[in-house]
Amino acid sequence: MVSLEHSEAAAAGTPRRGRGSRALADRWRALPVLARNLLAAAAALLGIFLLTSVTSPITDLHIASVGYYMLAVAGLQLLIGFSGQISLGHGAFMFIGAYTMALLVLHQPMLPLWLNMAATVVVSCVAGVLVGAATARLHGPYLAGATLALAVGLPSLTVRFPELLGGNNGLSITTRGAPPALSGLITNSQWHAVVVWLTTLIGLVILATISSGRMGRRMRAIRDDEAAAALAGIPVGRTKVIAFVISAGCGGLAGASHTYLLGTATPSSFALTLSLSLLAALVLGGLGSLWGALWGAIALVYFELWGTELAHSLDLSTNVANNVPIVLFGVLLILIVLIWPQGLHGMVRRLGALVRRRG
Amino acid sequence: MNHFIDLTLNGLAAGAVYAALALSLVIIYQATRVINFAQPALALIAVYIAYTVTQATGNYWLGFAAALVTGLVLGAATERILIRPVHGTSPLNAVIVTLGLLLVLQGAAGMIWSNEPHSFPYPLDFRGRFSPSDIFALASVGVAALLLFGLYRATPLGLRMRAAAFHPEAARLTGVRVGLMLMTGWAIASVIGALAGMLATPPFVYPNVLDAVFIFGITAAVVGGLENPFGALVGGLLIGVSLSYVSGYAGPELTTLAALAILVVVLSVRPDGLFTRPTARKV
Amino acid sequence: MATTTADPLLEAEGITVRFGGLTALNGVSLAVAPGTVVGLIGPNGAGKTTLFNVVSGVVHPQQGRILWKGAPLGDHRPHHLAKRRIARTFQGLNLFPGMTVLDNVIVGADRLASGTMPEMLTGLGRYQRDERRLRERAMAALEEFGIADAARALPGTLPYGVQKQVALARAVVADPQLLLLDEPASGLSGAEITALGKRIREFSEQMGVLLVEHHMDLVMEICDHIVVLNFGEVISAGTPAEIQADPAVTKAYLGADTEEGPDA
Amino acid sequence: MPERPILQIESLSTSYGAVRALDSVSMSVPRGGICAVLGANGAGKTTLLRSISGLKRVDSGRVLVNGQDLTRTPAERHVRHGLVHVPEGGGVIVELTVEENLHLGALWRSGRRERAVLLQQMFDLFPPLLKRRSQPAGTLSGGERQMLAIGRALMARPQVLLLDEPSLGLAPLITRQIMQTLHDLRAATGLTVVLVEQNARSALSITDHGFVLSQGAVAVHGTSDRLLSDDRMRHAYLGF
Repeated sequence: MVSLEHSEAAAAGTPRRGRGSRALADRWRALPVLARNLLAAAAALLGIFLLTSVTSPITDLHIASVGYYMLAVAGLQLLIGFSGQISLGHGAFMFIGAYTMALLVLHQPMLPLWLNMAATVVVSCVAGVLVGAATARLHGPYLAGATLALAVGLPSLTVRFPELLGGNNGLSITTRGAPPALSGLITNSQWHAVVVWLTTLIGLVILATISSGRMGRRMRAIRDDEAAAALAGIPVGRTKVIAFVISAGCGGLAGASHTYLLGTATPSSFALTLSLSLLAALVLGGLGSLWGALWGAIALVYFELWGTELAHSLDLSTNVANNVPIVLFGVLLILIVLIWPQGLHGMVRRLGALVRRRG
Repeated sequence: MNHFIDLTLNGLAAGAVYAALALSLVIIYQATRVINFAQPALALIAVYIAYTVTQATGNYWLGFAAALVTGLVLGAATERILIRPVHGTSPLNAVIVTLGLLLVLQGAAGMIWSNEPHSFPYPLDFRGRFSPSDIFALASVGVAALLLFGLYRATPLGLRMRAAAFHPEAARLTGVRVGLMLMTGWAIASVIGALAGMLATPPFVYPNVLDAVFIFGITAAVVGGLENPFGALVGGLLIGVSLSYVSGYAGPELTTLAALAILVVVLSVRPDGLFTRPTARKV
Repeated sequence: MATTTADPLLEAEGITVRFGGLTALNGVSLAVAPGTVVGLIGPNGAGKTTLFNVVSGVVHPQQGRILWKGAPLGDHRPHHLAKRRIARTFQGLNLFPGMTVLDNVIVGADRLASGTMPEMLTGLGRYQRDERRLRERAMAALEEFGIADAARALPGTLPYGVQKQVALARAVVADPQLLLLDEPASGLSGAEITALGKRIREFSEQMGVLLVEHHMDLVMEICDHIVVLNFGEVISAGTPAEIQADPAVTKAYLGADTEEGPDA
Repeated sequence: MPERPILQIESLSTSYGAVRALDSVSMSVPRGGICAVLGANGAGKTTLLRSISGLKRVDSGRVLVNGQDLTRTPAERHVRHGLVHVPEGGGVIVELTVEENLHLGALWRSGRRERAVLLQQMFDLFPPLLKRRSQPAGTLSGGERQMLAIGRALMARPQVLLLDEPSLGLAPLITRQIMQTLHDLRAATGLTVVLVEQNARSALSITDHGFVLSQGAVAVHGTSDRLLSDDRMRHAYLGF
């Protein structure tokens, strides 16, 4: 996987192994960060390909969903966990990405997928610049309030411009499956999962590179102490906007993947609940490490599923069954904060340390 | 011109509700530096209790009283059980806990009373221009604000509550039971939230009924300045009237965007809201 | 008010700052020359920190100007200081609690990196070289301060004296020409204060130092020049000996021998 | 029979995490005494006061006020037992007015009329506060704030007053005035004062007894005159 910790903690945590593997580890560490991240991403993509070749199409869909949620949550990690700006409206950028993707496919059907994705990134980054610049002077709860209004206000655009944005029903697109050349080799659902994860991993490589270097350090410095960061020569406002733009780009790309995967973009998918779920997934996974985004995204996708299944298997009334996932999620959030504030990532790390000590 | 007056009056009545919600948020923010995202859910449960009581007894006002009592109890319990353990930790923790509570309570409401809308009565006659119900909304919020102001400014309890909010440790050293005071603050805020819920819910009650109102309430609180109860009232009325004009002249689907626009414009000029005194930041 | 014969690095000319009706500084002037330590003393509320904030660009004065090497600093902001090679420490340390000691100091060295924004974002170009250089530089600073062992620790886990060293290391790692120290001795023990005094004298061989401090013994021992503020005005300036002999200072700050009624 | 000490501390220990902050500290202060707690920064002076007033949980040992065990009593109840702690910086609530701050000090027991009388006494004691009675305490100067902090503590009519570095950042002139007021109060009301000070020399010149803390334990104690005249001890612990 991509080196998701900033390099130092990862290096500190490297366990003692045999001489051969240590030499290998040293050579690995001597590689430039970008090369390391790219290699890890390639390995991860291969892993996804192998995994999806044994799973059912419906599981492929879930795996792909974990992918784009992870990208969105990882972008939010950069914004909240690293630069310390609490945004409650990140779903707005997914909304922008999803609709940009849908509109491009509908109105420019000849454009290749990668160009659509690139265009989506540009559009959502521009939105990120606007929002980031408008909110750079806000702090804490004021930023939270402003982004909350953004998440609620933006999807109502669809009702305002029904001809263009399809009103409450949203937009539907058809996406191509696996290229004909690969038809025997890869199923359509597998192709979708691999495309989504490729997008996600490209985003993650960039996020991991940023977070382990000078820019990530600048962000964490601003998060911890704005005044001291400024006096060290760090342009506070600009760095905050950059964090906003990058995380908006990730959100937009995640939204585009959503539309690509599901073939629809509807305003109800981007209601306030989405923004809050992303935030919840971030905290659930653990603040301050990109790995947290993975756990959070898995929780996001599978809690909904398991909750629904649980309700069905218990044969509850529809009123109760419909609300089981949301209540479960809420309870889990509260428990995590009260009992395990470091999130799932903290838990995993603690377990890892335990295993290593035994071994 | 007539239309304009209608819109203004309707806006004031709606604004009173936003002001009440904003006020409940500001009281809690001042006391514990937490934005209570669970406020709409606390109010929602209060409203459902009122619905049940009114159904059982046939008396609206019994339900109304039950809602206020529910608000009181829920607010106090939330502070004691969920907020106090995360007090003094990262502000994000409190945000997450209140969001979690929001999900739990909304889900629970759906489980108990179903996600389907039930009809919910207005307090008084709601027909016509500036109906008795509208007047009741403005008057009740006005009275609540006055009572609150009196409590905070002129009573020993109010002084204790302010001391506990501003400087908990110093307050403890003068004999103030800080935990109790913060709990009281949450309880009072939730009563006002419940009042807002009772005013905003009709004609139908369903689990998400207060979401939009809450967004406008939080917008009002932020626009007015989270540190200032007076700002919350002005912010609420301002948002109410502005959105009423937007809705009447440009179309109701634009109200949330208009609220966003107002928020952005106000905060870009005054990043801490209209009525927060700029303080020298610590360097 | 020249402190030495060398051209001053920093000059404040007639600085006046008002907060609402309160005049925090009234026509305050001072100068710091290279290789000297200038002390700024006075009771709390006399305006010392406000003057620091004016120099750092946090507060903009209503009147007066700040000159850096003879040229006025216009509408300067805090993050412009590092580039001009001015560093500052804080009364409250203001370390980054969520970052290791090494990362804290690396942030202080940020000015020395040369990578552009795209390079920082993509990991290409000078990204790798910058990282290595900043890290080596910061490690060297930590070793110089004798706290290299603490490099991987979070600041909050360290004794207060060590945290103060980290703050100093963060301030000087980027090789400033002027160092502003805000109460560096507060909270230190006697032996630590002696060591601090020696260190500040060492700094002054490479840079000018402007020092706000309550610890009179330290101030009198290491300063070449002292400026005394009271109620926002300079009531005295000169060498330590001159200050100690100045009756105005004795009366306002060190306390007169005769009892007087409250004049606050 | 000697009078029972008003404040008695018996082998008090406490820690922050794994770091021991106080190590079996014992001391007793007679009624009407003014005693100094001295020592380098980090020696545990502030922690001692916080442990006495209940702000800091103690691991073991006892705190007795007037013979009554207050070790596990929450901080907000200490004022009822006649002990008031003025923390470092005074703990003045800057958002409240001067008058509200003062009222707060007596809120726990007294009625409106009694508070008015006490309020007038405080204004007589600290005249600068009267001019500013309806201003927010945040607008006060450092010296006025310290007066307000002590005034608020006195509103509770305490028997024991714990003062944490009241001279911090004040001109020595102001400090002396405040100390003079405390001396007068002791003479008039039998007030007991425990004073934490960084500046040992000036603290010993105004107290009658001193306790020197070093690394969380009492290293030396004795009358102020004796501590001042013991050169070796002064060099070792007080640095002058």
